[in-house]
Amino acid sequence: MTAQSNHAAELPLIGDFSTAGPVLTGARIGVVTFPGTLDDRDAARAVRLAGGEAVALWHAEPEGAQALSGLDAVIIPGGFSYGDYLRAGAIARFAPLMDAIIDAAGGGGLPVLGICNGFQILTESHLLPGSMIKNENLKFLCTDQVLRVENNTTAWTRDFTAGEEITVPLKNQDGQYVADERTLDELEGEGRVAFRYVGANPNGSRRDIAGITNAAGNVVGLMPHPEHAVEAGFGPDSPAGMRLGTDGLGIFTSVLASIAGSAGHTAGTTAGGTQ
Amino acid sequence: MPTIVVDVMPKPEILDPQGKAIAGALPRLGFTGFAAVRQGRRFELTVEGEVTDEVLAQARQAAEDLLSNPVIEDVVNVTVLAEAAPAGEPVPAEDAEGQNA
Amino acid sequence: MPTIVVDVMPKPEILDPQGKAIAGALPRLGFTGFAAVRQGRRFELTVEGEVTDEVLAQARQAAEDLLSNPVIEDVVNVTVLAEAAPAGEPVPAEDAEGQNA
Amino acid sequence: MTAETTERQFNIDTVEHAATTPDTELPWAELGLKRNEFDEIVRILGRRPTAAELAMYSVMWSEHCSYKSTKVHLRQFGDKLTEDMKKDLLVGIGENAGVTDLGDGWAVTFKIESHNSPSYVEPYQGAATGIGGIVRDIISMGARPVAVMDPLRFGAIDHEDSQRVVHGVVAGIGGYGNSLGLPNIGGETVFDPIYQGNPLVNALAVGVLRHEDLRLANASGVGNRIVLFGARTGGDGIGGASVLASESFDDTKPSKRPAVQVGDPFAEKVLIECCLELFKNSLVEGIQDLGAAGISCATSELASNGEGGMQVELTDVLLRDPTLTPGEILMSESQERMMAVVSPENVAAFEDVMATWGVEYSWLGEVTDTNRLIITWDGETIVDVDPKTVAHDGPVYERPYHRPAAQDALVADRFRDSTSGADLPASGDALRAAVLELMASPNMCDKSWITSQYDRYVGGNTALAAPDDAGVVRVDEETGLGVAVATDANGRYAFLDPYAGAQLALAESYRNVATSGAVPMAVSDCLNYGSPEDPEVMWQLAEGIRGLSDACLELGVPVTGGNVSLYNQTGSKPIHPTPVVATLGRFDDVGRRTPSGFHHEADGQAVYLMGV
Ligand SMILES: Nc1ncnc2c1ncn2[C@@H]1O[C@H](COP(=O)(O)OP(=O)(O)O)[C@@H](O)[C@H]1O
Repeated sequence: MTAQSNHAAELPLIGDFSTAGPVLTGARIGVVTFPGTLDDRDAARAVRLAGGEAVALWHAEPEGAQALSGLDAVIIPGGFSYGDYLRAGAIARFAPLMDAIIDAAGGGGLPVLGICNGFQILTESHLLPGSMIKNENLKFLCTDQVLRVENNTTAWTRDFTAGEEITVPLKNQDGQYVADERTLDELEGEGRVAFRYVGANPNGSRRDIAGITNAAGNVVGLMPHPEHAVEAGFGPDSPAGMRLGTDGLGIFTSVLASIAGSAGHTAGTTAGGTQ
Repeated sequence: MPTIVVDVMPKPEILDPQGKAIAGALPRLGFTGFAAVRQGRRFELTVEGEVTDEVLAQARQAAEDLLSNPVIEDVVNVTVLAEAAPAGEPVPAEDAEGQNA
Repeated sequence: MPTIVVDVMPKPEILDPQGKAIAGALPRLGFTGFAAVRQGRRFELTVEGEVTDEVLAQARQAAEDLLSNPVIEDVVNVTVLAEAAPAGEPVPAEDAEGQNA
Repeated sequence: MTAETTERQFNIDTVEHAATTPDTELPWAELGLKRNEFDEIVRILGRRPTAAELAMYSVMWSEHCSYKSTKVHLRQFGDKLTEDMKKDLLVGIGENAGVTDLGDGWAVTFKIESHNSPSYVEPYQGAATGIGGIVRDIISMGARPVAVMDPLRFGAIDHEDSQRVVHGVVAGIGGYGNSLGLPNIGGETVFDPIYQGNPLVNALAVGVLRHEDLRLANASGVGNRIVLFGARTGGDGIGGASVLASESFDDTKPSKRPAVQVGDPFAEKVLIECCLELFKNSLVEGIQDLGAAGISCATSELASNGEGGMQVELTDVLLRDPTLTPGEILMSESQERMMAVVSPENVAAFEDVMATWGVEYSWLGEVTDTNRLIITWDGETIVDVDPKTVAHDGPVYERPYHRPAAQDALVADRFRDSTSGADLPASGDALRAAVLELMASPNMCDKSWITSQYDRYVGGNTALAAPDDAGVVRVDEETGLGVAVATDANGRYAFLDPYAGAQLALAESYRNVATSGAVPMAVSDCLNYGSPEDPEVMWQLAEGIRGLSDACLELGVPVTGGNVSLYNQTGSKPIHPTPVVATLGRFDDVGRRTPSGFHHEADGQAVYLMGV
């Protein structure tokens, strides 16, 4: 993960993904890889397709803060970090890099997105409230899922309209979002439900919650996979045609817009000092 | 209501990937006193009424037939939980339990 | 080598889909004596050397920090397992354990 | 990373000891060897084998590893090859998996394998480790695995045992494949009572590589080091060989040896990334996955494919179960392990990669110029063999076969002549009812209750998956270069006519690949049959191989690898012959793939039926 690719051309399946791709905004977005992470290449591709530059982050970076310096946002992608053994996200949460991410994300700092396993890691880290338990029917479920964007003011959702319905793949076994009633009321009261499932609730999540944000709107977690709906031909079915759905791209363009809209690329400073 | 506890563990000779992953994580968190970890399952069966011999026998049978997979797991305990702490109260860990063996 | 057992159960107010599925299956198999089932986890930590207070304290801390998620789970037991049966021997389920409570 | 312990006390049966105790009774029959096979081993060695040697020969000369009943027939796949069929073949049959050139410096490798009987015993773990095993075959070629498929055959859907098997198998395939990050791009699900006691769980994996990353399983270069890495070795899969628990063969100490292997998909995912980093930095000279026959297979195949010999110290193997004896260590089928050959100057870099990924490893020995495979236990020689006699020169049988006497009656038994055939639907209503009945049959109805448990999105390169006729994955994002794969078989056709049935299986998978828009290039097959010792089954098998090889020649696609699964029978009742055929095709640009099924975009467009 750390070595540079020898191949000049972009090789999406073999080699390093961090250097290739058009960079439109100059924004640099870190994509974290834990042992067992699966969707890191996909998240990096989504960042590139949105116009940003993806930077590979290894979970064991000894100098976490330094690894984050110069980055404008971080994505914790999906997969089965540490096999999802014990509890999904439970072991990954203790990676040295996570401490730095928790620090940098605090107080409305670094934009952080957790997708699926990444969301689970964010709840285990208490950056986001609640937790995930097994799907109601106990089975892994892979399906094209309609979501409603409930909050379009976060760093990761501003390119959507409020109430917009989008289709992105959902795929997980531990996707049932739970929290105590007080927390749920609070989330709803403060408008911190970012995404809700539309149609039949696929996994039993409380109040159809698919994704939430922290109070500052910089940390967002969701179970479905927007990075799998960014490229026509490889996404979910859409009204335009089979596998043509690209609704997920808005998540990644949103953060680029947020970064461009904020005072320059300052995340490095919040993450522990400019180098 | 009384509760019967059924404990199921992976057979010792069978690989336990979960236990292995936990054993790997403990020292990274500074817990260095442990040589190995195995993860099993604990079931709490709530009994309607009294724990008769018949009910206990049912629990034992259910442990073998449904709650464990005899190919890879052993039922290591079927015991009646003394009724006391209101359900959900974490039980103080101080009092050691006299575990069967 | 001595073993410390850590038991973790889902909080009572948290839905337990696995327990629910088992509770649904039991009557279909003729086990009708049970009103509810909850499924938790049992960890067996093997201790290298003696179970000192320090090691027990480590186990308690690990139970809180890593082995359970306080949002959805309770640690219901941290106990030392009496050393006896040779590793791998399924322990007879007959002898009831005096469980703390 | 040193040996865990060398203090284990066994009654070690050394070569020296064997030479001086020729009359020791050995449990060769219990280990599955025939008298003539044991005599052959004694002849080869010029003495009785040691316990460890007996363990090695017995697993390597098994039907599963040696193909002793099918070798004489499988040759046809190599014989019926034209120059044209060979032109894109970088690696043909014989290696862990065949490799086909895709152009632009890319190559693809794919293979299908069975994990049938383990999946009946323990459906979840059996199916899971089936995926794990085939994926390691793909890695060992130097490739990154990019997709899996799972052709399945179960008994009757309403049989009391089917719930256990079906749900266990599907969950196991999903549980392992999903955790590896490999999209499941297709498969088959067939219910038929003939498979009740013998479900078929076949697993296919596809991998892609740059030409320069191609690796083969051979140990060359005297002085190069041998390393075992990945999971520790436990007693997995040697339950049947518990006679080895005491290697002295004089007492019978009770042994607990799991007959089933438990998979650790997380360990395998880490192993994949770790191997890819080794390949990228050219740190291994040769590599072999450990599957059936474990270290026996890896050492003897690496050594016999190389040019010299190999020396290995067995006490250096990292163990999960310290009570294992040398013979058991050699036979263990513990999952998620690989063996590699590393030149001395790369040892430090190799160790760095292991450290990055947190993978355990131990150095076992080195390549020698002796032409012998020598395995020691704490310095004492317990195996001293010509590795070719273990890996390649196993017994070969020309088993007798004949067309079943009942075959004519079977073929003559036409549905139209039967009582139910007498009232074929005549009216519109009856036809409608018949169509509904057909569509509701478990074999025709929607399979999404299975495919929704599999991740088809991971990787972001899946262009087609369920419910399409073929799975399609992109290989190169720049050009859109990609591959299509479809697997098919029809056991009932093959039962009626084993020759034509195998051909039809190929024809169907070839068509499925072609209709997706790809150009078929290569074939892999998994031949699931009953006992080869039954001459009627042997006939089905011989006819199946003859049929498939003829059809491949006709269509101009080479068989690049596969697997034979025999003894799929309950008592004397074999399954229907089930040659599962996978065809792989190439796309210049997966953007041109054609989904199956109608989409509303297509409103108003014409529908044509093509062919005969
Ligand atoms: N066990 C399985 N694993 C993965 N995909 C499967 C499996 N069974 C069926 N499928 C997929 O479901 C779809 C429909 O299967 P099937 O009904 O057998 O179609 P067909 O009759 O066209 O072969 C196909 O895309 C096939 O690949």
